[in-house]
Amino acid sequence: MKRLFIVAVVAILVASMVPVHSQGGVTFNVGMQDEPKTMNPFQAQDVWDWHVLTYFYEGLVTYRPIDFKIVPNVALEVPEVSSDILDYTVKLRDDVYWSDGKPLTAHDYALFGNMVKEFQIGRYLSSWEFVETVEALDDYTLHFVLSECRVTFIEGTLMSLPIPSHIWEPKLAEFRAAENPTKAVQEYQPVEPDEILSCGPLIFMEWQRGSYVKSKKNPNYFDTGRTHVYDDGTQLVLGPYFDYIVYRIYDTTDAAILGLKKGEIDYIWWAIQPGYVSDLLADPNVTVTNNPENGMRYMAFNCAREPFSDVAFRQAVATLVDRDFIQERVLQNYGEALYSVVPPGNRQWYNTEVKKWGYGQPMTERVPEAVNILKQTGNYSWDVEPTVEEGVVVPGEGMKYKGEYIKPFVILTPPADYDPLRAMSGMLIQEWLKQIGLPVTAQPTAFGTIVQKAMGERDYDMFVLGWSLTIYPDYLRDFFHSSQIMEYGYNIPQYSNPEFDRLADDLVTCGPRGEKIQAAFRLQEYLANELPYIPLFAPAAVEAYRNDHFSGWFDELDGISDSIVYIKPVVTPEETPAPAAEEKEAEGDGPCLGTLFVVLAVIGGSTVYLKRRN
Amino acid sequence: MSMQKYIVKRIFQIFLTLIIIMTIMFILFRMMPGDPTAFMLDTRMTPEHKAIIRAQFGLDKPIWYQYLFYLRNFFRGNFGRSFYYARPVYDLVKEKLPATILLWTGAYIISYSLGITLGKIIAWRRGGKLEFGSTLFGLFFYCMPIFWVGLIALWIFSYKFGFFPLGGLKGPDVWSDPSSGMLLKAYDVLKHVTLPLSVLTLAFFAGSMLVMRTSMLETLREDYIMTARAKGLPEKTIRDRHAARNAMLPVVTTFAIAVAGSVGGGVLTETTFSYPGLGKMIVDATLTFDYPLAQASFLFIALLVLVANLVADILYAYLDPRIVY
Amino acid sequence: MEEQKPRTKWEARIQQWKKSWEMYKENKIGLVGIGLLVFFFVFAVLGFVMPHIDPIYHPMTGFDPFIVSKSPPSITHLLGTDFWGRDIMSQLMSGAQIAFLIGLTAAVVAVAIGTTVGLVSGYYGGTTDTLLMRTVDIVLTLPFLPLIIVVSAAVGKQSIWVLVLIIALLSWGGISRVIRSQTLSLKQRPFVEAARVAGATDARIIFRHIGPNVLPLSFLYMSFLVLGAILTEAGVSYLGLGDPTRVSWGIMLQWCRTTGSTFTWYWMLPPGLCITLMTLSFYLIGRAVDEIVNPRLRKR
Amino acid sequence: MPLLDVQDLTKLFALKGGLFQKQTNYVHAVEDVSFQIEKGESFGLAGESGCGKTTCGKLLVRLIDPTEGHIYFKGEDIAYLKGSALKEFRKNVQMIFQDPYESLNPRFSIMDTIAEPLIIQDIGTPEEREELVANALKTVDLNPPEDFIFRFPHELSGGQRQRIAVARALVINPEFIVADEPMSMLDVSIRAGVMNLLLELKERFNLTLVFVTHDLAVARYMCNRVAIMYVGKMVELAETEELIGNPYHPYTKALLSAVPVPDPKEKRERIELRGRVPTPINPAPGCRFAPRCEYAKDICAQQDPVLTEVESGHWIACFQRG
Repeated sequence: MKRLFIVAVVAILVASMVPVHSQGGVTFNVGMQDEPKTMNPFQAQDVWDWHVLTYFYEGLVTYRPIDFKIVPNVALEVPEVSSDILDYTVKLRDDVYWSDGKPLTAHDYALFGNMVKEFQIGRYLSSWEFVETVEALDDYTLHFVLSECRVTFIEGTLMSLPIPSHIWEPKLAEFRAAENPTKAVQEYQPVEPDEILSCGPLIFMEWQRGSYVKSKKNPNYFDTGRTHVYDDGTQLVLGPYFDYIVYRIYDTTDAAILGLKKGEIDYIWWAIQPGYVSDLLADPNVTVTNNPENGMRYMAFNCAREPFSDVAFRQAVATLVDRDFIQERVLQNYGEALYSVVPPGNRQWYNTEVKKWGYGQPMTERVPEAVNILKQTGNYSWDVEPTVEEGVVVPGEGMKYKGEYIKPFVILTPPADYDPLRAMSGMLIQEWLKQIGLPVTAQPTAFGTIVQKAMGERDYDMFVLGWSLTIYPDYLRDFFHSSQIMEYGYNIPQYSNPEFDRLADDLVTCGPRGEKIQAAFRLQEYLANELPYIPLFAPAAVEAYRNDHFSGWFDELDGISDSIVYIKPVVTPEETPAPAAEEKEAEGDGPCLGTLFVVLAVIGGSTVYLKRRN
Repeated sequence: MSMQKYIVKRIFQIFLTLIIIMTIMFILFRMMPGDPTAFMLDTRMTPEHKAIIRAQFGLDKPIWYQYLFYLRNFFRGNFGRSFYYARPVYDLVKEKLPATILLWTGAYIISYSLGITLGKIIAWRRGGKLEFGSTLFGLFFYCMPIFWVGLIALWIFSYKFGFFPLGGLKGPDVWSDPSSGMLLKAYDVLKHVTLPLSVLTLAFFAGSMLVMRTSMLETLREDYIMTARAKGLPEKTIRDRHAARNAMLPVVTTFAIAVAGSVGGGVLTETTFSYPGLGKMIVDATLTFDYPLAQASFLFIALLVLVANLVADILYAYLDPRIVY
Repeated sequence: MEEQKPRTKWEARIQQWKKSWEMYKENKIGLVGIGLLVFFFVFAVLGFVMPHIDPIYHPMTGFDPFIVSKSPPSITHLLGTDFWGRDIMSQLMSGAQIAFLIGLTAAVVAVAIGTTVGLVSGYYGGTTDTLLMRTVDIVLTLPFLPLIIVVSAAVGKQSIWVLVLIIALLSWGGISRVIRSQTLSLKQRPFVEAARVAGATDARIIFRHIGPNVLPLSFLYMSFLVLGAILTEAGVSYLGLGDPTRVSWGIMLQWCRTTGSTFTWYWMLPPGLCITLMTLSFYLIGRAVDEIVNPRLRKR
Repeated sequence: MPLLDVQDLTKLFALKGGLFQKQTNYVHAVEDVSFQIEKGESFGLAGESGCGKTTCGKLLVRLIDPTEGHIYFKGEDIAYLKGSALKEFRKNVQMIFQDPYESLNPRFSIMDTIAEPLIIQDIGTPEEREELVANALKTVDLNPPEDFIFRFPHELSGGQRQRIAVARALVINPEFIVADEPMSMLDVSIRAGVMNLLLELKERFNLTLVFVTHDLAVARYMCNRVAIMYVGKMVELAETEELIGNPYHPYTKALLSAVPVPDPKEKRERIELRGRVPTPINPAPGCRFAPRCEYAKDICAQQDPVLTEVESGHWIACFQRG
């Protein structure tokens, strides 16, 4: 027995020393934290799916990188929109082809829109529900008739993806015949390269479930070489400049970080925790970037319950929540204290002038101010009023609202594993609110439970969650419009203000951008004063890449991932040994011999062992 | 009762236990307050659209209907569709099961052989340095949190020395190359599995070693050992043929009990090493509220445990000819 | 060795304890275990004292005003600080408290359930026995950690007591089997019959006569259960299903991981080492007790 | 009125069958046993091991429940008592067990052990109980009581333990005691001491003693009357001297021939029993002894002999004489 083990251990150790060969051509390796779930664009929902799929489809119009200006893509130009025009015709380029050589046509876009509407694909419906009809007048002309002109016509509908109609059309009959057509569409699982066509910069090659996905450069990509010129003189020239991209799965950030340092991957495609930064900075081959995310973390009140329904109460709480402390300590300055619902990273839309409760004040000033706000209403009283004595806050006791003691209430926070920052913030807020005598506890709760209680049952006092946001802040309407007060509606705090509603409705209809920005600013002011949400912080996307393999990364809102099709290899392809086949053969021998050795050793060892036994 | 009859009876018991576990699972998961649609939140999705999605997953049906549906599907070998992957759970389990079996059974076989061998030796040479050393070594790993050992191992062997890959089961370089032969692929898997397998083995072997030691010490007091010695048989023969074989019985018994408790080590190991097995899948599925997937992975883990129990019982009968069923 | 004859009940008990201790003292491994345990106990008690010396030593809210991010060992922070500038040593002390709390509570509850089930099952026999033992069979084949993961997620609330309860409810199976077989042999013993002749009720026989006689065995299993509970809590917390409002060693490792500090040695090594040593101490104690309770294991 | 009047006492033990086995088998441990015991009497139950004598003794103290029959204690049927009535009855009876190493709870101090009946019957305050326990210890010649009261059984010798067992039996002043071979596990040297103690106490407290033994010599020394049992049945019952001097039943004769005789001059024929002891599981009808009886007739295999009084006070169950 023992001999067998020694042989096996030696064999494994020897095997581990044998190098693995690499493939010819320039490969860009990215690390992903989870595998893609599907290659079906109707089902694809998480970021890992889209990290792969996003390079296969080209919208009619698109945001250009960095400043998010809307530019034409497959469409020849961006249509002018106005709230009183409901009929639009869009002309398409005629030089775009699918990876199987078939041309990309207006039918491919129309089919997508019509399928979304016919099969009720929930995640795309909001971009298509106001579209009465969409049809291809000819191969390169699309015609839309709208029931109402919304901003999402351009920043949603026209950014929708095309699907190869010669692949999908023959399947329609089968989908329609299914018991549940919507499900049938979503359950279709393409896995082979001839089912997953691309008209974008990359072409799908293979998918080894649980391990990696591989795509290659599209040699016929219509947009290669496109140049964006910016006001500050920088230029971006569209690639891609690598031959292959391999999406490798690393379940933990630790493994990915090590992979990056070892050179297994060139880029970790998710925001890493700031704790890794100091370690990474020590490695000269690794660069760490820090960009604002278009997202926000907030604490919501249940405005249908007392005393949370009281604006003064919410203002007092906002005064007590030391967002500077959160930024400095909890976020370690990776991220920004937030006072408006629109994050500062979304520069065009962010109102810098909103009221910043308690900004820059120490706790010894915040407490008296909060007490002051509350006392002005005449509704609040204390058994022991909170005071500040010799620079130390003496917490209040027995706080009353309208003559009755405030009942203990709970802040639901996500668990540490989901987001340690929010869990930590919740705990700090609990301590701060206790300073004025509020009987509050922070309760870490499973994410699903919070959503169910907050969005479904509306059974909560306060909770801490977050949103990932869009560039156009139409969410200002969704989150706070009184029409969204319903089960699973988005107005979770149940905030209701007719004036706000009117202004918010205005925000989502088509019109000149300047007017819309003004409306968004007004809405942000309303929210900063009435505080259905207390915005806590805007997180940062801290990312890391290897600077010795590819260069040309650029920063923008939400991180550097848009750079992928713009980055250039640092080592030119000529420098790597060219004849790939030869090298493969030479290196291929090593592992084969190693394996052979292992097998022989194991067989030999077992024979010796068995002989001994007998 | 004949052996076959016994096995049939045990399989029936396994089946019954599974149904009970399934029912518990169902109740548990329906009690779970989370809503799978929560993970498809999209700032631009309206409540009506969410309702459509809920209906698609059958979440709008009454609970008894969902239960019957669930049982019916189970008997048809259909475990439903994963919310998160939107694929049949059966396919997902089928993908992950071989990896898990490779890792877990590998670790059990190696650690138990190692434990039994060492236990035998240290009991035979009681009080030696080997006993002290291996007991201390084994106990340390036995008491260490396995994920912590895993992280340290990952750091030293994968990162510092680069002996092994950092995670996963298949390396893209080998598997994406059509010219890679079977041997090369096998070798690649071996490289990936070595580190998690070693960590799991280290965590497991102390248990079997100590039980073997105790049981061996007891066996060595039996009269037939004295008889064997009196006959002048060689020491090794007495140790291996006479004592060890009998001393192995309690090890097998404790294996049956320990296996249910020790799969946790497997789950944590898989998670630490990003090993694409059932253990990692159950953690991921639970954290994403993927009811069908978490249920199925749990059921399959339970099934693995039950089968391991059955194997232990059969092994017991094989080792102890006195047992008549 | 004829010792003083005890004159009161308490003297008698103390004498019994002393004798057991004499026996225990012979066992070197057991002494190491006790030593470690005492160390952790003192450590845990210190944890209550530290925040009163200086609030920066509060494990949860002790943000050092001068240290804003993780820092290696220094004079004020002997083991360094965590990501948010809190003292790691104080957190380890708090972790020791939690480990004792979880380990002992879960073990006591599990031992209580297991012993009671074993006693009742063994004493009454018949259908009760069959039902209980089939339940035990199922409990024993439930994969432990996966079920805890699933259950604690199902419960939704992440509280340490929920975790303790789940651990306890899933780990009594083994004990009840052992206690049942002991009870089966004990209930045949004439002292039980003698009690019955005197009119003792079933409850009295179970809890006064049989119970105390199986107790050493229960204690033995308890030490292994404590070990299991501590390791389980660490694992569950590490996976992110623990209670983040209390600083346990598992939560420390979870913080260490989720803030991206896995390879920060002064933060990552101590909690793991503490878990190892504390579980080891319980294991060693259990082993020592085992050698005393099972005379078969004593040295030749 | 006799203190104890036993009528047709029967105890069957069900044997566990398989789950799907319809028929249940019974062990006929004690079957249709009847006898009376007068107050102050010392009554012996004798027979080979497995004959049901211990079961019978346990039935008398209601340690186990009878299947059929009646036990009249002072005229009251106690065979089927339950709850508080049974507890009340337990004040009057005690049992002393065979093995003093097993009959004392190793976790109980001597105080706990002896005081237990008092606690259960709720007699006296804790102080009074300590007094009673000390007295009981004195009664069984364990002096001074303080040396013993807080010790544990494993610190005592076998003889001392059996005395403790006796003390426990006596502490609530029972009217009758069943002693189940209390000497068999003791060294021969201390047996006499315990026997004499029992006899002495019986006289002193006017106890009624049921003495279960396999040893007729012991029975002769201890008992006024002896009943012989064979495979659950009572075969002969008489005054001790009468039974030994003038046995009627073939089984008794065989049994007596095996008893060593103190006087070597007295010659006695040794009767060898042939054949197997019949199993008590679902026994065949007829006399249980018939298969081994050299006098067996046809009727013996068909009909059960009834215990009949053949001479004054001498009962046998045999067709030879009956």
